[in-house]
Order: sequence, then structure tokens, then C-alpha cells
Amino acid sequence: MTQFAASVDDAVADIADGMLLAVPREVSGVPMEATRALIRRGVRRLHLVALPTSSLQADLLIGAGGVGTLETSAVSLGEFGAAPRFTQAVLNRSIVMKDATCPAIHAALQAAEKGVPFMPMRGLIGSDILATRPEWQVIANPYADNHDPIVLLPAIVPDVALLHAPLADRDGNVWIGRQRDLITLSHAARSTIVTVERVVDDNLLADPLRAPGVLPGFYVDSIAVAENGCWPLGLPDHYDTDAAHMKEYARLAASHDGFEAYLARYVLTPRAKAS
Amino acid sequence: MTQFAASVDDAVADIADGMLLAVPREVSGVPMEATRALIRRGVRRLHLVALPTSSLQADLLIGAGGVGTLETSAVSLGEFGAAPRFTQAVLNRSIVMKDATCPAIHAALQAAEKGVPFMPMRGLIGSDILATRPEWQVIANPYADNHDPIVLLPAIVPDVALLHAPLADRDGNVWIGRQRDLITLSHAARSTIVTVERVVDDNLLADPLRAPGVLPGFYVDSIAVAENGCWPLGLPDHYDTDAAHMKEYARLAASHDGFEAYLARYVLTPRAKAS
Amino acid sequence: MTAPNMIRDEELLASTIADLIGDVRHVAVGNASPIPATAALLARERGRQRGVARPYVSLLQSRKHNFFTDGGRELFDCAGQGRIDVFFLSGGQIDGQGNINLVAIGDYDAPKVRFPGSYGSAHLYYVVPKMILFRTEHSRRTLVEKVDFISAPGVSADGVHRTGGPIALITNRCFFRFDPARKRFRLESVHPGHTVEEVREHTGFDFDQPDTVAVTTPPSPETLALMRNTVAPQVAEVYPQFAAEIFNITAHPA
Amino acid sequence: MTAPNMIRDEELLASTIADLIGDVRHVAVGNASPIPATAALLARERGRQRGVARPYVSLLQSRKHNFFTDGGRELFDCAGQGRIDVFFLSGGQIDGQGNINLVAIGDYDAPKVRFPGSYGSAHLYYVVPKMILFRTEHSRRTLVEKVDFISAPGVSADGVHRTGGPIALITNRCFFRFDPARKRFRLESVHPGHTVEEVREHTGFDFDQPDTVAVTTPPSPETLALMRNTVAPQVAEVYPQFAAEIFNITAHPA
Repeated sequence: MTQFAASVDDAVADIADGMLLAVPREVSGVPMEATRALIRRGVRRLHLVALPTSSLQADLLIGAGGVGTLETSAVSLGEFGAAPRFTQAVLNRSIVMKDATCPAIHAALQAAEKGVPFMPMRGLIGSDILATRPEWQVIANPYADNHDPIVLLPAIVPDVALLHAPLADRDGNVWIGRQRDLITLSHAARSTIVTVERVVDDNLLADPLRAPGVLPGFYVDSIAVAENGCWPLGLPDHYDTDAAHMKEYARLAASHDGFEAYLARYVLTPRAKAS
Repeated sequence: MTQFAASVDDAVADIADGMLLAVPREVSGVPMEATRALIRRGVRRLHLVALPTSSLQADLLIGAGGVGTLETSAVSLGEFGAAPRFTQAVLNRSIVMKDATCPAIHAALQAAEKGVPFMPMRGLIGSDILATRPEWQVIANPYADNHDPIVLLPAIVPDVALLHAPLADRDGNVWIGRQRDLITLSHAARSTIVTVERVVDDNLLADPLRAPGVLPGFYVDSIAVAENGCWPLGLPDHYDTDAAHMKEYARLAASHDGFEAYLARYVLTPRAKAS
Repeated sequence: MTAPNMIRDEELLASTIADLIGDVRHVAVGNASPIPATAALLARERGRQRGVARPYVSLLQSRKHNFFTDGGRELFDCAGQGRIDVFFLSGGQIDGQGNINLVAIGDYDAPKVRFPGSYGSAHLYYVVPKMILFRTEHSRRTLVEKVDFISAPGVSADGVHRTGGPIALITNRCFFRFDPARKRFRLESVHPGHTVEEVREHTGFDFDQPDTVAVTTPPSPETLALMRNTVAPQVAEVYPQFAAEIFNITAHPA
Repeated sequence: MTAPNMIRDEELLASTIADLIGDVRHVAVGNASPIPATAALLARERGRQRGVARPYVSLLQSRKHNFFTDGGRELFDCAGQGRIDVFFLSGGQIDGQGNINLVAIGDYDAPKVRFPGSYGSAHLYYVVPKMILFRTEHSRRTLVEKVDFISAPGVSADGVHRTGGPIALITNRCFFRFDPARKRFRLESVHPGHTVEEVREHTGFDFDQPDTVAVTTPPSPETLALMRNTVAPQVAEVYPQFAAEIFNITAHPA
């Protein structure tokens, strides 16, 4: 049932303005080429959920005006500093920020994966995160002898999970290796779009060695090839983060004008990436 | 931290009478050699949880008098017929039977895996299974506008998860391939004992192709080599069920005396298995 | 060799079930279910003939026809997500309200007969839109007025989350549809060679019936050809003994 | 080349933290934490010297020193299972009750300063028995009377599930222990070259102190040798720049 898109731009065509878009954390296979395609198309008002954190991807989408609501437990460029467009957007109140904590986003997506309306989670009580999230309810644990409050988190059901992975096969199976968050995201989401480094001819599920690391094609609606598709972020076991580029981004994105120059040079002109 | 036991009998020495022992379903890597070792040792009063069903393993343990309580959603020999010792034990009321439904056992072990006291589950309401399980409580879903009852299942925390897998390495990492139930069982349990077909010298986690199918040694307390350790059941991608032997079991176990003869021939004498 | 014009009971049942499956996205079939598996693969071949890549068929007994990579829970999670449209269940007892019993006959605490257990029924029966009940032994022993133990109920009270449930019961004698509003079965058709009176005689529960009960439509020549030529070799990979007996075909290497 | 007798601040901090870690089963260290990572690896080497295979050290930044195969949730599940004994957190603000703020300064809805976010703190801080707070900027800007936003609280009300929490705060000036009963920090020692008065001056919260405040014990010659000879090369694999600067050592292929 998986469609193979002719281009990354085609693959992201179904991600409409206002959708709940879920993406993986900065080290798991971030679809940066697809993110640039979304920005080129001028996507708006996304409800972006990062499982559970984000770096360049969220910063770029926010800076380009594509995000209405951001739900995550942190955005940072890590060793390259704070995420300047994220920080500015929160200070300007130009996005709705839904602060979370990492395991809460995992649990809320697992609830969607299981088709249950909520999941319980330990912690959170006494945190101001809980105070800012009226939808997170506290109930009395019915299995405790004494009063034992516990937080319930409603399921997060993404419209689309957008992922990048090393390999796909002709049946739409995607090899994600150890990056199992990609499986949770896809199970939880109504549809899944994946960019991959390359497509192989043999069936990934038929190989006992590769099958354990496969997201089955059954969940995958659309695939496009995007070589080096995480650039300038890394893809585990395949390529590292482009540190020089990240430094350039951090420097340019520190100002509005610099960010616009970055967009013009690296995002708005397709395939104009540094080699 | 993983210990390598000199024998399967040594590996199961820490499984004490009365413990909550969790085992995988009939097709995922059932540690039959370890089960025979437990029976030889005369284990008693186990609270056996099968995720979520069992076949020969539960029948044999029950027939040998090792089980006090059985918690599972079905026991059957599949194409070889009903599980005769299980059936007889329920009719004789010689075991406490806790009937379940498959996803309830999955969810209860996932609760233990996450360290939460319960998990919600859809279904069950109106089923007599729920009526026989007073510990499964029904609450009103706090996220519904109208009355929406939903079942909560308390966590199942096994004392020991007993598993069989194809490979282990010297660091205690175990390659389980697609059999991810083994990971859930091990995460949920206080300790984990694994028998394996063989031990390899290279580190399984260091290999990007095998790492996705690895249960990390961090969770594994004890490993013993048991070649053909699922026999007469099969091990996926390695060997099939020994159908002739299963037919012989089904025939013998139909009567008490036949079952005793089976035990004497195939279980109580170590290594006396058919080749 | 089966005479080409003779239609086997199994072929009639598979064809009837394939019609019930219809045009859906995903049919999953549990273990030891060769007739439902044949029906699911037939539905898939019909999709291919129409140029659609559906239904997706998961045969849980087969490693090849089973995509799951997230443990045994994935089937149930998948159903909970609404990604399984059709599933099959049977029952040691099935009653007139669509309740199924996979546990025991007699008092639960002191049963006379014990079955293997409820498997995933107490979840799947609630969340799979087209649950098809299939029981080839049609007798007052199996089709009862009231089951002794409800593994999973045919209908639920108002307010209980229920996105699925039984739509039909197929036996060796007839085809019932289930009416959730009336909480009753309605006799849709009797299989060729069987009668309404016979069905009444061997059914322990009361059921609705139209003034004239049709005879179950036998598979068309096209369906028969598709089943015997294209589906049967696929069935043989998973159920070699069944395929040999019914379709006179032996498995060849996949 | 560092003079062998000169103890670097980083070495003092790592040694102090290693003592705090003690003999436990599992220490996990988050990203961008070279000093805690050094301390954890030092604790492991001490275990090896005693002939015990603990603590197990997970460096989340490193693929090699990180066993997780069940996605990002495994760290948190592992902590929820009670399998993580020691973890490290910092804070844009830390207050006298052990509350940490990783979110914002000023009003949450109209902040003056925004930090990246709370990460896993609102779970880990509750369930890891030995949470060690580590902040090298010891000032009234960072150590405040009351944080503007509680990412995770230092103590919880009676009845709230809490199997973990802060045990200490290590800064560039001193070592505080946290007393959960009194909900306050207690000055344990000041680092060599620093004074109690200086700590008071640069700390925004009130804290307890004994009559005589000790000087933080510098690493013994044995500890220094272990850190420089055995631990430093391991640190260099994950934090090459830090290892080069502090230990004058370059990473070699693992």
C-alpha cells in the first residue's frame, strides 16, 4: 500500500497546514531534507510534536514560520548552543509552547499506539509542567492502600509521522535499526512518510538478521529517496553531524536577517546544500 | 554482571518454589531444557505467567506438579490437540487458574516495564474474564465527555523471566531477533535467566545489523548454553517443532500413567532426549 | 482428483466468507484456520484483479505472511489502532446474542469441560469492525441459548467503547448475519443440501429469519477458478495438508 | 603537560562525585557532561579494582557506552524499574529546596529568558535514588531562593510516589548535601582555595552548615593515577576536547 514518491517535495505534499506532525529526536534519523521541502512549500500552523526533543529541525521550522504549536521536552542545538529561533519564538510568544518531559511524550504516543485514551506516568506531581498542562489529570491510584496520586496523560495521535531511515525495500518495509522510536511514532500516527538513503531490491522482512530492525511497510504510506537526508544532522552508523555547518547555522540564526540569509541559501533553493 | 552457568540445572537454581515465573508463548523461544531442569529439581507452587499463551511448557510443568497458579490466556498443544495435563488440573481444581486475554498480559507486563502500577485496556467489559478478576478495576475514562468505562490492569512483576534465544555474547547480550516479547519479559522481571543455542565471541551490540535484535546483558542475570534448547518445540529461523515427539507427548499425557512414563523417559533422566 | 464441477463444502464456505470480507484494508487470520485463510487470500486476489493492493492479509500462523516486528502485542495494538478490519473467532459455545465461550462448560470454578482459553477475544471482539464467527460443528452442543462463560460478549451496553463486533456466523449448515440492534442472529441462507428445519433443529438459540430463506450462493466459475488456480498454491504454503485434501495441490518451495 | 602534582578543578570535582556515587549497580550520564562521565568511569574502575563488575556506566551521548535497544523510552522505563541508581541534572536555576528550573526565567507565559526545556527531569528526579545536581557556575543568578519555574521539585508531599531525589549539589565553589527531611542544603565542604563566606555571598538561598566546614578532600595519589592513566583514555573516546584539555590525552581508536 506504500507509494513511492518521485521526489521529497512530492512525499510531503500530504502534510497540510495545521496538522499534528510528529518527528523523532535529533539523533534518531531526522528527515531534514523533507523538512526543507516543507519550508519551501510554505507550510503553516503545524502542531509539531518532537519525540521527545528536537534540535535543528524544530528551530528551522519555527524560524520559517511553519509552527503554530510546539510540544516537546527540549529544543537545543546541543554542543552548538541554544536553538535561537525557538528561543526567540517563545520570548515573542509567536508559537504556543506545550512544555513536556521526555517520558510523557513517549507514554502519550504509546497510548495512541495501543488505542487507549491515556497512560499513567510516575513523576510530574509538584512540577510546574503539570500546572501548565490542564489536560494532564491526576487520579488516585486505585491499587494503592494509601492515597497515591498519579498523573494520566492523554494519547497523542499524530496526523503524520515524518521519519528518515537508512533503507527501504520495494514492499515499503523500512529498516530503522535500533531507532525504535520511529516504530512508536509510526504505530501511533494516522499516516507515515519516510525518506530513506536508498531502496534495496530484496525484502527486508524476509532476512532474519534485518527483520528485527524493520518498520513494516504496512504502516508506511509514502517513501521518497533522500540521500544524506538527515544532513546537516547525522544518521547513526551512517554519517556524522556536519559540525561546520551547524556552527554556521548557529551563527546565522542568531539574528532574524542571518536566519533569512540561511533560508535563502540552504533551504529555499532546492538541492543547494553544501557538499 | 551476567553470570555464565556451568549447566542448565545450575542456571535455574535461583528459581525458588512459589516464585512468579514468566515465560514466552509457544513460538517465541520456549526454554524447554530449562523447564525439564526445573522439573528434575522438583520445583513446586510456581505462579506461572505465560505471555500470553503456552503449550507444552505449561502442560509439562503442571503435570509434574510444579504449578500453583497459572495466569495465561490459553494453553493448548495447537495442531496436536488440547493440553491434557492443563485440562485435567483445571477440572481437578489442582491449580488456581487466572484466565486472561492476550493483550491484558502484554499490558500488565508493560506496566511493570514502565514502573507504573497499572495500564488501561480496551475491551473486557461484559466479559466473564473481568468478573473472575477482582483486581481488574473499571474506572470512568476522565478524557471522555460521556460515561466511558475502561479497565485498569495492575502491573505483573515477575520474579524471574525464563527465556531461550539463539545467541549470547561474552558480555551477556542476547540476540532475540524479532521475538521482542523476550525484551518485555526481561524488562518487567526482577531477574532474567536465558538459555541459548551458543555463545559468540564478538559483541552483539557493536554490530549495527544485530544490535536491533539484542536484549542487553544489563538485564540478564544468568546464561546457560542449551543446544536445541526449545526441543521439542521449535525456535524461529533455527529449527521446527518435532511433530512426531509432540504426537507422542499428546498420546502419553492423555493419561496420568502415560504422563509419568513420559516424565521418566524424557525429563527426569537428564539428556535422555530423542535425537 | 476433484471433479471440476463439484464444489467442495470448504470452497463454498471460503467463497461466502470472501464475499463478507469485501473491500477492506486488512484481514488478519489466527492459527489453525485454513478456510478463513483461503477466504482472505481469495479476497486479496479479487482486489488484485480490480487493481487495488488490498486487503492486506496477515496469517498469524505464517512467518512469511505476518509483518509484525514489535512482539506479540503488535497484533492487539494494531487492532486497537483500528488497523485490522476483519478477524475470525470461534467458540466452544456460541449463543444467540453473539457471546462466545472459549473457557469452560459448567460452573467456572468447577467446570465439566475446559477449553484452552479466551486468547485475544476479549479485546479483538470489541475493536475489529468485521468479526466473523466460524464454527463447522453446527449443533445444539456448540450453538447454545446462553453460553456458560462469556469470553467476549456479542454486544455491549451503551457507553462501552466498541468499534467492532460480530457481523456473521458461518457454520457447516448455514450463514447467519448478526443484528447488533436486535442482539440476535438472522438466518441469511442455508447451504445447498441443507434446510431451515434442519438448522432450527440443530441450533440451541432462537434466531430471526426472512419469509423465504435463500440458498447460500455457490462460488461462480470465475471464483472457483481463482480459488483453485491462484489461491490454493498460496494456501498450500501455510496449510499443506488442507490444500492437498481440498485442492489436490502440494506445496512447492516459495 | 599538566604538572603531576597540580590537581585540576575538574579532577577534584570528578573525584568528589565518584565518592558520592559509591558502590552502586548503574550510573547513567546525560549528554554534555564530561565531569560526571569521568566520575562514573572512575567509580567503575574502583569497582574493578575491588573485583566487582559495577557500577555499570551508561553514557547516553555514546553509542558504545549505551546498551539501549528499545528506543528513547528505555532510559526512562529503566529508571522507573529502579534500575538506575545515579543520574545527574543541572538547572538554569536551582533553589534552596532542591527545585530545578530548566524552562524559563520570569513569567512562564511571558518569559525574560528561555532555556531548552525540562528533558526527562520531571520523571528521573523522582525515581533515581541518587540524583546529583551539578552546576559549575555558582552565582546568585543560578543558585536562587526560589526558582521561577519548577521543572522538577526537590521534595514531594507525603504520599507522592518518590523513590529518588537530589542527594547533593556540586559547584565550582563547594559541595552541598541535600537533606530531604529539612528540605534544605547543608554545606558539606568548600573546595580548596574557596571560603564559606564566598559561598554565602554567591548563593541566593539560605543553607545549613556545621560549626566547622571542611575543605573538600582532594583526590588521593591513587585516585589521581587511576583517573589520569585508566579513566582519561576512556573519557577521550566520548569527550575528546575535554580529555585533551584536562588530561592532555588524545583519543585513540577504540
